[in-house]
Amino acid sequence: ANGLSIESWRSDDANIWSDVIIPAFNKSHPDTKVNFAPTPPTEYNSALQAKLKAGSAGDLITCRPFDTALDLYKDGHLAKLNDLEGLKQFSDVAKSAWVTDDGKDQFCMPVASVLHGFVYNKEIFEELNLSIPKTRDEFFSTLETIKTESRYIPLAMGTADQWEAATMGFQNIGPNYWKGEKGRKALLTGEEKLTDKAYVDTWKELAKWKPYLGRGFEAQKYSDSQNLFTLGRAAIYPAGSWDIQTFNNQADFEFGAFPPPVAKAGDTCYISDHTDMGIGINANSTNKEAAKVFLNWMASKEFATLYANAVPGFFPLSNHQIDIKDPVAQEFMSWRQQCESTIRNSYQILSRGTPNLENQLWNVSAQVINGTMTPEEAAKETQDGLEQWYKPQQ
Amino acid sequence: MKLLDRLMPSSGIRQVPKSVTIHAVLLAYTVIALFPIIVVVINAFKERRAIFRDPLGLPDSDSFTLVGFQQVLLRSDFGLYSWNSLVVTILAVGLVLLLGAMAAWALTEYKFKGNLLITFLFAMGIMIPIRLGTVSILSLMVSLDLVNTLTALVLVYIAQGLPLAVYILSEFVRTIPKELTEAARCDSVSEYKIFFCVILPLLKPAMATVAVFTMIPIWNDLWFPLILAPGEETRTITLGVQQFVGQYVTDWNSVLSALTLAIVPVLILYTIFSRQLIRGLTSGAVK
Amino acid sequence: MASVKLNNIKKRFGDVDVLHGIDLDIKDGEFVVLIGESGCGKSTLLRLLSGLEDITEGDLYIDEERVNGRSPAKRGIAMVFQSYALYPHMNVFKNMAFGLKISGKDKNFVNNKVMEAAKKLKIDHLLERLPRELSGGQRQRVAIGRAIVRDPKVFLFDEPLSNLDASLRVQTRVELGKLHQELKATVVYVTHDQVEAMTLGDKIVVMNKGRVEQVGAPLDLYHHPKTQFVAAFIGSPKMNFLTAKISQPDPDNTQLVLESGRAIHACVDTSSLNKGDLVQIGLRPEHITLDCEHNTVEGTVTLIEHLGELSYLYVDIGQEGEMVLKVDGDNQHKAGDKITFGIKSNRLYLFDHQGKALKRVNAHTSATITL
Amino acid sequence: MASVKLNNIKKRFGDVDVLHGIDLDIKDGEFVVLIGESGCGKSTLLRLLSGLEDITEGDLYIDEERVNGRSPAKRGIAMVFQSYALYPHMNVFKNMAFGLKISGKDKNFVNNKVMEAAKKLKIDHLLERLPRELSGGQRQRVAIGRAIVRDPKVFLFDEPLSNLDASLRVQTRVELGKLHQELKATVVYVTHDQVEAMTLGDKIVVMNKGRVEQVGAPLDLYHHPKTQFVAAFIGSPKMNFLTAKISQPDPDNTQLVLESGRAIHACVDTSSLNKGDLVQIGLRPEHITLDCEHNTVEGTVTLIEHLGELSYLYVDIGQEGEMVLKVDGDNQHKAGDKITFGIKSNRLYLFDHQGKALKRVNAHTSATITL
Amino acid sequence: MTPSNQHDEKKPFPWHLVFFLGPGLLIYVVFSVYPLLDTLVLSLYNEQQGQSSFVGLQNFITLVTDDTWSQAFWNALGNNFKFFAIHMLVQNPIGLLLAVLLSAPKLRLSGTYRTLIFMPTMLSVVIIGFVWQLLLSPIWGISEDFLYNIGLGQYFDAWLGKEGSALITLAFISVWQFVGIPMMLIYATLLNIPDDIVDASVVDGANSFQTFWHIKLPLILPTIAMVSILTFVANFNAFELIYAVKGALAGPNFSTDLMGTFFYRTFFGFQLQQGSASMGAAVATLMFLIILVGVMLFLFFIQRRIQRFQF
Ligand SMILES: Nc1ncnc2c1ncn2[C@@H]1O[C@H](COP(=O)(O)OP(=O)(O)OP(=O)(O)O)[C@@H](O)[C@H]1O
Ligand SMILES: Nc1ncnc2c1ncn2[C@@H]1O[C@H](COP(=O)(O)OP(=O)(O)OP(=O)(O)O)[C@@H](O)[C@H]1O
Ligand SMILES: [Mg+2]
Ligand SMILES: [Mg+2]
Repeated sequence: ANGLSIESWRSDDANIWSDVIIPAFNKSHPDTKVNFAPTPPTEYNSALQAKLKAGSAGDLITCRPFDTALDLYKDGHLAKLNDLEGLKQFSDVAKSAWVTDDGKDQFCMPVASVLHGFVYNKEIFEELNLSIPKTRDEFFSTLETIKTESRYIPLAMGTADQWEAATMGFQNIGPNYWKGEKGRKALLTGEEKLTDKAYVDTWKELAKWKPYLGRGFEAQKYSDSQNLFTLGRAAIYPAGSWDIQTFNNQADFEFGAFPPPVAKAGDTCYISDHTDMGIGINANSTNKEAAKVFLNWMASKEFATLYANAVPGFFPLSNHQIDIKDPVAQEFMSWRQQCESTIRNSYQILSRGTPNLENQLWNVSAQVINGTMTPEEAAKETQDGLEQWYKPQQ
Repeated sequence: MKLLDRLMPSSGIRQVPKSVTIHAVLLAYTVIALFPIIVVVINAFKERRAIFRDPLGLPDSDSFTLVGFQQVLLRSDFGLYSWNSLVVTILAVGLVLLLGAMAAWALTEYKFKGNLLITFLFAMGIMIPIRLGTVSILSLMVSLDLVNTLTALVLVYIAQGLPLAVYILSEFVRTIPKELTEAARCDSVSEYKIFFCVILPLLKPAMATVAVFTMIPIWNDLWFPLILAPGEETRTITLGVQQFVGQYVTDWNSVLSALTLAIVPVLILYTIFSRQLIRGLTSGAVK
Repeated sequence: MASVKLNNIKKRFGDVDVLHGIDLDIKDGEFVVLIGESGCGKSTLLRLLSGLEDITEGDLYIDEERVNGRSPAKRGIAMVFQSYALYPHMNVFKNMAFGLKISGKDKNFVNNKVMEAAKKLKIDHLLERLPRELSGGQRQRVAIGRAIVRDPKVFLFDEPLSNLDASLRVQTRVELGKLHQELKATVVYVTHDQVEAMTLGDKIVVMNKGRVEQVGAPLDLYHHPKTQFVAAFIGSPKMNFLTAKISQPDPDNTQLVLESGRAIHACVDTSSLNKGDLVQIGLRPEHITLDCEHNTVEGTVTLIEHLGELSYLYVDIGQEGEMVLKVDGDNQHKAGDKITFGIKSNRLYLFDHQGKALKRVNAHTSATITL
Repeated sequence: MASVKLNNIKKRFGDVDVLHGIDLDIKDGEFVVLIGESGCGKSTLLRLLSGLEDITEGDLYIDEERVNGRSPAKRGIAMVFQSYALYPHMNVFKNMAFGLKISGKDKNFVNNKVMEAAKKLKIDHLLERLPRELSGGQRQRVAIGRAIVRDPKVFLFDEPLSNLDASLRVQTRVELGKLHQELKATVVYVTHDQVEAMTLGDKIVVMNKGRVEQVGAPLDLYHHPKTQFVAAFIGSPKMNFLTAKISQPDPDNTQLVLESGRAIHACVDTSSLNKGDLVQIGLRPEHITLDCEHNTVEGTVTLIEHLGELSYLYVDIGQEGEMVLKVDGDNQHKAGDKITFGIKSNRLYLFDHQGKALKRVNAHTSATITL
Repeated sequence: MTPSNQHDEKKPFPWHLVFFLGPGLLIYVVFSVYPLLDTLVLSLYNEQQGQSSFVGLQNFITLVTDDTWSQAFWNALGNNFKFFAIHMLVQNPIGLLLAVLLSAPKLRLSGTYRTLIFMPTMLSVVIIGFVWQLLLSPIWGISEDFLYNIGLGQYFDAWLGKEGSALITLAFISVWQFVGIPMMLIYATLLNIPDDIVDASVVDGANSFQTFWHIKLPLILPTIAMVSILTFVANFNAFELIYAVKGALAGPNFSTDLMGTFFYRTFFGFQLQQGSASMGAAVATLMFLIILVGVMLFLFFIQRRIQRFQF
């Protein structure tokens, strides 16, 4: 068969693939028919797993970072990519999310990462005469001002979808507490525990968000948060860089972004720059050669430029120098220079056992914000969970 | 008393309050049942800001817009999805009815070894959701090379719908007077013709009942389309809407329009069957 | 048309013996009526004949051929059910034509056949109607029509009139009788109703608990019941029974004494019995006279039913219970009246303790009514 | 017990007039039977009396009180339905006790009442059974028992026997008659069956298409039907009707001519009619003699039905159609025989073109059978 | 047929049975029975990295004893019973009430009511879930305004988001959707009660309520029993609504987790959690057993005592 089919959870990007990326690829490779077949993110893992088991999955598989993909590789669903030409375009850090624990085998090629930070409504800030908060104190006084001096919701976030609390909350502001990669690695080696001050403090800050959230935030879903912000009813939005695209489409006001505030002015800042997306080849694909050709093309500067500008907020991981036109995306991108990058701390290895740390983080972070759990309890619960199965932490 | 009677020659008047109460309660519940659906439909025709400003207001000249529907029809192949759903649903329901009626007939009319076992086997199917066997089903479909075909869906839906169909139809077959088949047998009618010319036409009302009860879960199923036929060409409307909603979750015009569009075919199918449904129910099947 | 012969036919459902060995000869063209109480096995026997049920033991011959295992379709029979069993979704024409069509008959042939039968049954104007649009009597005729068109050798009827109301029943009964005369078909006809049995049957088979109690021509059964069961079954109102003791057995003039002590003479041969043996006196309501003679009994009228030209008197005769008398329509008795009535010695029946009829001597067998 | 008076009662269902103004007086303790063809409004009338249906127009008095709008419970009536309408989930005792319990009667009182009624109806051994464990006749008695315990002023029966088989029907009919004599209750009784009507009713109301056709004592209706409808309705087999033309109107000896040209004399006053007017001759099967006199008619026997003590002859008399004759049981005629029979001038009825009976002169009204 | 009747004609092979039963049975066995059995068998194995080994009942023991698993399991089971209880206490009584009202004699428009009230049952959870989230959303404020207008404004809360109320709210949404089914089934049974019986009780002096309580209710008990079983089976299989509204993690804090969502997470995994086919199969097997035991208990204790009545 001459066709290639791509499994992905990026259903939002379907149009971009079909209208921009695939035609670009076909310009140089007119014979290969490529089909982008996304599944919504919530069903992606289960559907993909079922399809792989049954042998009905596509030729190219979009990889979640770390263990989810690693397990697929271990189960023999992903092909080894060690000798793929295009991999040379990526740094080891970028590739680290998709290598085996011993560092020998590469099974997915990095595609993009996402950054966290806060997006704000410039018009509201102007109206209230606010400036961008640099420190936590400034951040909370800004929130307080918005709350007392206007009818806007200071912070657009809900806990109904749980992951919002963990990803846009905990993983967003946390790196400043646990010092990015340093803290993350220490957790892996067992030197630090989740009950340590850095983590408890992260949750403490999250707990302090509660008064600034909208009414009924417990039932507020991710899309509600987005809507609150784009409809101009909320001033600040704890964001993932991928939101830029949605906001560009829907907000009729100008918005900007700032990185998670630090404790004191001048402190080193840490940002979550998460290697979110890779792509690999289905081990059972009947069209591996074409798949490799496609991957190599995806490692090219042409793809990186196309992709970064078509989907602002997804930042290419390859070493090519590219221009990003979107101002907000540029802003996000610029933090890479100012701050230290790290990835989400629960992704590598730590979510390998039962109970699952990532799921636990979702649950406890939401509860901490809801006020149904104290930061200490949250820390203890997650730490207990880890200790149940993770040797270095026992 | 006498005076009263004379004043109210038709004593029906006195029963009016009772029927008023009944209508009031039914009307109230009807409103509860329809309100959410109506909210969806009216807001599908409103601008995004109007949806938020006045969610219960009817669209007026300012807020009226069809942009949602345009988006839906432009960005997803609703026609194809509907067609797929229709094909799958009609084929599956039709075959469930036919095969179910045949099995129900055989199980109730003929005594043979294994009758009880098979009846029991079907009864179990009512209790266990077929979804628990998803992985095996999927690998089966792969080995049959049926993945991403509507055939796969149809087959699974038949397996899913048969147990209840056999159960309900068996009850119905029992209510058909034995004399009818005996008369036919005396008339030298073959067993096949007895079933197709005599029994099947008599099962019509029951079939409508089964059709509705089988159709609802099939039409609305998300699971198997997702697993067995997620491809663009074989996507069903429910899956299409679900993905559309997932994709454009913040674009409420489009979402509400998609939902509205998804309601329409169900309503059409239901109105076709509803009269038969109540006839089937009242002729004594599901007691 | 064909003869039917049953040779010691038995039927068992699981452990239950329903028919205990039925022997029966039905001649070509004969109209045989099966009667008996509910549950005595009439329908079962019919179903064995039709082949809808398997025969447990014994041989069944239709037209001299043994047909035991043969399927209903191949026996050349047609059956009319109590409920008519019309196909509710087919109109009258299709109902009648169904069997013929199925057997692949030529369309013209089918049409002609159906039209002919429909005309005969006067339902040719109803051919387009569905069964539910027909009255009971019309449905009944369609059911018969469906049987006729197939030219069966034997017609089987299972209580075909019992769903009709009284007046329609009478009318349809008459039509059935005429139809049989016309078709000269062999008919086996099950009924509960003794009037039907008496009026339609060339031969009546009285069944009792899975056995044949008596076979005979209608009037034969009326006049010469072999058992008390048959005597009670044939005749309306039912024969009255009184328990009596033989005070003097005799070959032609037995002397009996009722429980009340009253003596009765009977022209019955009781020479096989002994003095003191208990017997049942059987006495038809129409054979009791109000002009007192000898052999009289007294009683009190408890109820009188006027039917127009005649009336029924219900008379309490004390210890022996109640008797029914059929009397003239202008009889003026009232409830509470004391009356005396006579029993003609040559009009009464005696049954021994097994219910067997004792031989009557000089019995009055003509049916003249002797009111 | 109570009297019931209906004063120009009308009933309309939507646009359909079902009852066109019924006047009726029912005396205390009277047993009134409503008969008439299916759909003539019998059940509707009963339901108006019971209060289950509203009266459209007119007045209904029970015991002199106007009860038009009153609820069924407060009318002091009890109704026995054709289907018995026993509560299938209650045993016999509970079925009978339900009405009393509902009205909050003392437990002991209820028990006594039910036991008493059950004994009277001989169902006291069945009290624990559920309706479906009862035979038809037993169900029937439970239904009656349920009515009795409530000591109603008026009993309403809607075809209570029509679901029973023939022999049980006769038996239950007799019991009903006795029960009425015992309870002396006012009863309104609907039936199709004229034997029931004749035997049970003190008074029979013949209804026809929502109107009362004639009210009278049973024998009165038999002997003096006011209309052809009533004449045809009462008597079994049905009265024979022949169309004739008046050749000589006369106050007491009318001369008629049949279509076949045969002349007939009738002792009927036809002075109001003219020569040449068409009339219907009515002739009961039991009033036709086979000993030829004057006034004879010839015909061919088409069918003979033997019922034991008597037989029915069906005779084709040519143009005028078919007549039924009730003859002696030992009559030896066969189908195909030509016979001649006589019509007694004083035994026949004449009906004018509206179906009204013409006055008979010297009519023989006693019910002696003249075979 | 007895052996003595040797010359009886032989019964042919029952080809018609094969014809009537064959196709349905084949499809059913291949695509339902076999996969399900396969799943049940799988629950006795441990599957890791493509290797599977027989472990007997170990998976079940883990499921009910091991802390990490059992907490989730018992929580889901408990929630499921709550979910079921709400359906029994709310859905079926409302269904009954509506059915009784609909079957009132000579009621005009009853067909229209029936059709309209049945409508939500026809809609997919995608629609239902979305609509109710919108209606109950504090952001949109429809419910809040409504409660405010009838003077109950202070009772409004983000019901779907609170641990204490989320499950109940979802149960009510489910009730709203499926009330049509008990209504239809009970309505049909009520129509089958002969008018005569109701008339008889009216003549016996019973008022509407007494007639309902003493006559109609006992007669529709078998249907209510059947509806209960259907509700039980459906509730213990419930998945879609929770999944559509709350996702597979069934938040907040698993307060809306049902056996169905628990099974889904276990079997297919979620986010970073890997699915385990064998543990999933164990959950499925337990679900099946619970349903089976429930149905059996029901048949044994309740159904036996309820009689069906022929009218
Ligand atoms: N399939 C069967 N299994 C067991 N017993 C049966 C079966 N069919 C009939 N019987 C029994 O056989 C006996 C005779 O039944 P049958 O129907 O022949 O009676 P019947 O004379 O036709 O009665 P009726 O006049 O009520 O129709 C009854 O006791 C009945 O219970
Ligand atoms: N609820 C109703 N609505 C409209 N028409 C009705 C209604 N009830 C009865 N009728 C009509 O009224 C007429 C009389 O009906 P009714 O039941 O009183 O007849 P009936 O004399 O009892 O007949 P049957 O002997 O068949 O029981 C019939 O034509 C019937 O169709
Ligand atoms: Mg029978
Ligand atoms: Mg009636």
